[in-house]
Amino acid sequence: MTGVLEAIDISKNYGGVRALKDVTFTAHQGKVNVLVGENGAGKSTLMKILSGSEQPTSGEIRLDGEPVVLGSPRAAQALGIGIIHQELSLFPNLSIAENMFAGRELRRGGLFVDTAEQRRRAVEVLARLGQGHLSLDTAVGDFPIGQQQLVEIGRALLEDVRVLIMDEPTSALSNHEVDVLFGVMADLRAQDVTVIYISHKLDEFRRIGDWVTVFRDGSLVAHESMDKTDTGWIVRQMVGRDPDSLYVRNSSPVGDLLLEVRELTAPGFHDVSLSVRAGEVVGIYGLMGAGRTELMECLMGMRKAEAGSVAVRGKPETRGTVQARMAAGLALVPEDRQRDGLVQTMSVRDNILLATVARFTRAGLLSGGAEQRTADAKVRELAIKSPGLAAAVTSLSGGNQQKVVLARALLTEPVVLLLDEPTRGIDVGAKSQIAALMADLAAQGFGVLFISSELAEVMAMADRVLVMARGRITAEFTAQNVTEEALVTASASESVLEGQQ
Amino acid sequence: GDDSASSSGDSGASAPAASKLIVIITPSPDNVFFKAEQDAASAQAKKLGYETLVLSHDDDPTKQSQEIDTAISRKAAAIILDNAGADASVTAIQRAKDAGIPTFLVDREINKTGVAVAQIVSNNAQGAGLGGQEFAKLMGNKGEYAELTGKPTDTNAGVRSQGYHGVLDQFPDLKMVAQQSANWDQAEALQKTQTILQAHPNIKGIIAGNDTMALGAWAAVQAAKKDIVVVGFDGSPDVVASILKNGIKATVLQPASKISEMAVDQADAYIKAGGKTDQPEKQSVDCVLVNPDNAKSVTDFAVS
Amino acid sequence: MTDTHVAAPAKTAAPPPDAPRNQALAKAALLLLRGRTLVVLVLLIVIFSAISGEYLTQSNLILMTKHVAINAILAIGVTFVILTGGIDLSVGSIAGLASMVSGGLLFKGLNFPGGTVFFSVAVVILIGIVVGALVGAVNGVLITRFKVAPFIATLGMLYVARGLAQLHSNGGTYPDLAGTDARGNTGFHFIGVDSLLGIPVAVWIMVLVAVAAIVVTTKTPFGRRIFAVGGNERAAVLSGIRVNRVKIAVYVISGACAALAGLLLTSELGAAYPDTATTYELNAIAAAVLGGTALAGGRGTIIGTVMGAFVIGFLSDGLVLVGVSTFWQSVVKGAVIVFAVITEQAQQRLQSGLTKRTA
Amino acid sequence: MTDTHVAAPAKTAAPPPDAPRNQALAKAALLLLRGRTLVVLVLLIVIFSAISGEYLTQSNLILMTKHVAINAILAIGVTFVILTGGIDLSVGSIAGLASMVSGGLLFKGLNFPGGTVFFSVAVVILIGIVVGALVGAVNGVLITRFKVAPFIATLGMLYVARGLAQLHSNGGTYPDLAGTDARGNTGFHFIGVDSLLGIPVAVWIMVLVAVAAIVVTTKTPFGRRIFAVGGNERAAVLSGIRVNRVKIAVYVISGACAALAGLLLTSELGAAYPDTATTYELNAIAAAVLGGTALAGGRGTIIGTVMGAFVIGFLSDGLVLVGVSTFWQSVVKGAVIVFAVITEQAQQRLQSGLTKRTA
Ligand SMILES: Nc1ncnc2c1ncn2[C@@H]1O[C@H](COP(=O)(O)OP(=O)(O)OP(=O)(O)O)[C@@H](O)[C@H]1O
Ligand SMILES: Nc1ncnc2c1ncn2[C@@H]1O[C@H](COP(=O)(O)OP(=O)(O)OP(=O)(O)O)[C@@H](O)[C@H]1O
Ligand SMILES: O[C@@H]1[C@H](O)[C@H](O)CO[C@H]1O
Ligand SMILES: [Mg+2]
Ligand SMILES: [Mg+2]
Repeated sequence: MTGVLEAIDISKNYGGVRALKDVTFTAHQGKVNVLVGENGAGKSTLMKILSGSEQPTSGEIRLDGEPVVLGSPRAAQALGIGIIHQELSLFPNLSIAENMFAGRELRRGGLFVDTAEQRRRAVEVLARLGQGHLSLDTAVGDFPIGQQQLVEIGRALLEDVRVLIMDEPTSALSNHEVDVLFGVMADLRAQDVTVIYISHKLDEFRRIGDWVTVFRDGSLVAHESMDKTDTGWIVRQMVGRDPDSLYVRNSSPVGDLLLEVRELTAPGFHDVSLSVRAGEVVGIYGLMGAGRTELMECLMGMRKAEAGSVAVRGKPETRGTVQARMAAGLALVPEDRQRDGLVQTMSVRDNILLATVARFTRAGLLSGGAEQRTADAKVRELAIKSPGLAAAVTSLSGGNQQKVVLARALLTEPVVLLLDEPTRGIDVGAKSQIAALMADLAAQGFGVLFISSELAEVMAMADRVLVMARGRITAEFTAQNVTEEALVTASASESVLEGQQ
Repeated sequence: GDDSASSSGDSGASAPAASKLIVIITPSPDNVFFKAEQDAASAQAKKLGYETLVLSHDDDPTKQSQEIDTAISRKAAAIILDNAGADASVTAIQRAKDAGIPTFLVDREINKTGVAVAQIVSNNAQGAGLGGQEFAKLMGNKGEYAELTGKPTDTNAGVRSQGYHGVLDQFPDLKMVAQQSANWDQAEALQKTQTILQAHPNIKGIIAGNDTMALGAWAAVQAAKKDIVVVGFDGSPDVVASILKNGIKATVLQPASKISEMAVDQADAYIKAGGKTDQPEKQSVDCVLVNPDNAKSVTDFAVS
Repeated sequence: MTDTHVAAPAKTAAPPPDAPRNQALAKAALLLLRGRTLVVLVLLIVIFSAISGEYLTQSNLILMTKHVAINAILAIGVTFVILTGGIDLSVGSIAGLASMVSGGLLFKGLNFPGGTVFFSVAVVILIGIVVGALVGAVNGVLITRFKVAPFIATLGMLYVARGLAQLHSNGGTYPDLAGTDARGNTGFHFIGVDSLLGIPVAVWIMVLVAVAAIVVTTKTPFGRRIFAVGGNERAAVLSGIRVNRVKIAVYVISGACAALAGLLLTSELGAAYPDTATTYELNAIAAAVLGGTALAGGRGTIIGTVMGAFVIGFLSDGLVLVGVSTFWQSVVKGAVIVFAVITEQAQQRLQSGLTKRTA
Repeated sequence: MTDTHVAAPAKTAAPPPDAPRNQALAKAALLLLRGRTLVVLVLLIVIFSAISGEYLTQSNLILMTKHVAINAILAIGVTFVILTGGIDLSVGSIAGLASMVSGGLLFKGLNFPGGTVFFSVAVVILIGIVVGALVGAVNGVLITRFKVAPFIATLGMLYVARGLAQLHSNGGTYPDLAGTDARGNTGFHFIGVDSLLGIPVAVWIMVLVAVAAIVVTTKTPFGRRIFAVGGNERAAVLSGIRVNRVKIAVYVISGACAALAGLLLTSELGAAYPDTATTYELNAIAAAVLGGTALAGGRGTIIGTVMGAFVIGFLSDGLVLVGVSTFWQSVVKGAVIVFAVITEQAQQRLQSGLTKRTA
């Protein structure tokens, strides 16, 4: 089989960090080439090089066997290489069509933008992704993150590409949308388009991938035809150990009532009642747009409730500010770490300590030693991979950035930890750590309330699963009686009901 | 000319025991009046064998204060100053005095005596009287008029306004319908006059506290295609030219160049006499009315 | 496990039943937001005409609009820059420099060893605008090529261009720009003083500039890219947009607009002096922001900017017209600028109720 | 099953072998970046002292530093605001207003029906600073509570405070602030005119303000929060930071610093006039940005700002001292401001080579 796009002996250094070490990688023509590896393994870096937005420190890129220089995204585009970046690269102020055609607008009379045609093609491609209903006049920044991701995918599909790189395109998508996307990928494959697909979702990519390539610590450690592998093999290649402990189930005894929510209503959700007990891990499953994020943000005091009550450790918390909720014992790890989690201009250390910085003072002044020790301890505890506490937080890989936000939340000494999609964009190794951590916390007497859009994950990790749909809780299951079918049905049922009203 | 930078090369290297530097500080030379002041002072100083450093404070007393500090640092022999504020300039001039540097004020007074060696100004009250009388005559002693006043921090603005009103208020049929400060600025005078003309379409005359404002007012009058008497103050070449073209009707000439030259001459005498002067501190030079009758004989702030 | 839910969620993806109403509301709110400046403007007009009968006369409206024209043209140029997330503090100085260059050409011609040439008014105006565009290009190059922050690059240019304007005449004024028939350079008063069909030429020019700017920003690929660069520069790079070119272009446009505004002012005054348009940059930026242009870039409209210029101009003139003292003028002007934007608060609440996620 | 991960990740947590070298390099680059303003400053001093023997004399250095003090104090206040991602255009006007309020109290006391009270100089200074802080608080409230963009809120305040300053004396100057023994209000010249240990009191005050500001920004939780708010406001909210309070506080600090600067200026001049410190805001912001403070917020240092103020001040004074004409001063000042920042380009390249992801 001929390889259409090849990376030969590619290395990439960021100062002293060697993100890629002599990687030789082949993307097979007309196949779906899956890339997996732990956070920070170098997957995105290689993709940036293959799409012209980063230059390799050494090595060569070949297209159809010919060496090519991909000096800019433009140059790569001209050669038919398209990419969907891991971190969304949309224009929040522009509409869908404007986003999709930014930089390559369709013209009318040579001079003006052909708005009508752009909208027509945008609808067309959205329909292909099952999103034909999206408003074309809304600024993209106003859409939930999942739909933004679909817009980004749509943008890549508009181009006539020979190679399409997709760097974790499904991290914010619901199962249904993933299925639609996989349909699209199959089409592309049929048209002889080479797809490079990065994902952390093992069960997902096994369905679509033809080849699988595993990265570890900047090196390519395995490259195999998908049908010659199984999940266990992949995980072993990734983490270098056996995968049996992928998800850790909490088994601690359930204790006191820690969080009690009654008939809470705010824009995005209605009449939500739920409770979390000490030692309990509660999952909220639902489809994109079900209102789970709004619920979490309201619990944390970031949104005003219109009705209902929240009690922590039996005490009603009525002030409803972030400070009050934090003091009461809640802490939130948000779903969009770039937007809500990290202070990009700060170091790893300062990000970790941000919420609790007032604790590290002597006579009103910060004590660097205490700060350093605390941050260092957290970095070790959560195994955060970073060039150092003083490094910019943005120099960490996505998964490690997520852990920084988690570390900050943990330092506030919450009794109930609210985790919004805590495993989004996180590799299996880190996932298992987070699952273990949640179990660990529960064992220590914390309550954990987490959101997940992954069936397998929510079923494996939660003691109890709530299902949200259209802003309401539509079902509740225990670990014993939950099934995938039941979850899926519950996540859709309410909308069917309301659709009839 | 390019005299303003003339001293840069040779001055610093060997600060001469007896300094030959005269520092000339005025408002922005945007206004030809100050330009004439600068040029005349500089030329006269050079004629007498001095180096010059010409600076402009843009009517900012703080900038002026810092420039005076620099004059002190440079151990200037004397400062010729058209100041940035009658009250806000006193301390800085005192500082120069304490450092042994005499200041000779031109054009604008300060509100303190015994600080500067001389305050040589035109007789603004007398000049405004002339301007007021001519304006009243041009108006036929009746009708609506507007007044544009200068920068409120400049005593000349107040003195001239008072001088105008000392005359104009005697005529019951002369009615001032608007009074606005245009801060000595041409563009501001233009726009404010235009708006005033909107509010008071029957205005027959505009009396301005100086010539740049008169020019701005005149541009507005022309644009409105109205027949309105405009009178200024300064005797600047541009206004004189306008008078000759039957535009602006009159102005009051201040002998700017002469005052500058006087100041430099007195500074020279003071330096040579080892810090003594035989002139009184306050000196005022009478102004001359300029109208079509004598406009031809006016050049460069002087009637020949 | 996959088949079970394939059908059902497709329905969930359908818009919620209240979406259309929601959207209509959002649109109304947005309209109100855009109309906000208009509301303030109408308010001003109502108040001032209640105080003075002269305010709402045709001739005064025309005059005020003429006064607005200069700031509006400056502000339109600045809007281009702000839309990309930049700022241009040098527009006042550029106006001054263009004024001096053109004024000098009219007053004393172009001197070179061996003679003096005079250009026709049209050529002089063109040269003035080209000078503005060139200075803008320097701004753009400093910002893109030398990575100087726009605030600093244009602040530096504020001083440099003003200094050059002063050097041009050694501080003096070019007092007479009428030109002579012999030199073939009469007629400079046309753009700043004359009228066409009862409307000042300056107003026509403002209208032309505004229409052109609206077309460019809303109808051309270049316009889209301006918004893209301001909305997310990194994404713009990744989309293959030549970000540097777009940026240089907006500073060139801003410089050219500034020069044009300077020339109108000069023509109106009939004299060119180096301090022309000093501190006008603040009014221009204020007009843009008042009109809803976000300083962070990516959001704004030309029409909003023009409205903003009208608010500032109609207010200043109104205060003079009704005879408010200079000091109170300052206080009232500041208060109105803030008030005009405070009305945003109510609308933002409205809006945030609808689409909370908007940054 | 929990034990599995406790050990393993601990290994990953160990820093990669080449991290220390990397860090050392990054630190060196950062130091250079911070030192950039220093380099420019040293360059200025070298050049000017080569031209004029008077430049590097002790007395001139002290004098220049005194001139720097006022802008430095303004700029320090503004830096607080900019670090949160805001801007304060009103500092010049606040300085003017504080000057008039304090000047008025010294000159004519506080008049009320039934009498006049005079306060001691210390109280008068305090009142001036409180006035500045209050105006800053109004800015802060407009920005947080009424959601007015900082640029607009403080631009409005620029006009309002200036107008109030003018109204305070109806445009006039308070000419004599010496006070009398009978009134117990002598000694105002202390802060702006006098020296302690051969160093002007104004310079001591600048040093105090700078040290306090450095401690607050780098050593207190409040300082950390300022950076967080400027770096990512949403993340700050989620971390339990009362963003509005932080913002109001920085505008209060900026207002108080502006007032202090205004009082120093007034003391130095010995008179209070309403136009005190007009347009000083630009120089203050320029000093901050020159010193490496990012206008987007989240990045910057007080020491950088002070350096920036030194560059601007030493440059202006140097140009006057060596006798450069006013017009060329303007050109050179602008060019140096830009040049000082251009040196950043080389360093940014260096830095980006080290840590590309840093925004
Ligand atoms: N601009 C940069 N500067 C410094 N280090 C960088 C930069 N970009 C990436 N790195 C480092 O390079 C390594 C690889 O990062 P990369 O983003 O390619 O990982 P990844 O495999 O895509 O991880 P994830 O699954 O979390 O997305 C990481 O250690 C990261 O910290
Ligand atoms: N500001 C807002 N005003 C009105 N409706 C909103 C607002 N923000 C979000 N919504 C709507 O609220 C619902 C919940 O969206 P949200 O993205 O929080 O759900 P989610 O369950 O967290 O999904 P995801 O998996 O994408 O995080 C959606 O219908 C969304 O469009
Ligand atoms: O006397 C001068 C002139 O009249 C000038 O036009 C303005 O400033 C005044 O002080
Ligand atoms: Mg990645
Ligand atoms: Mg969510």
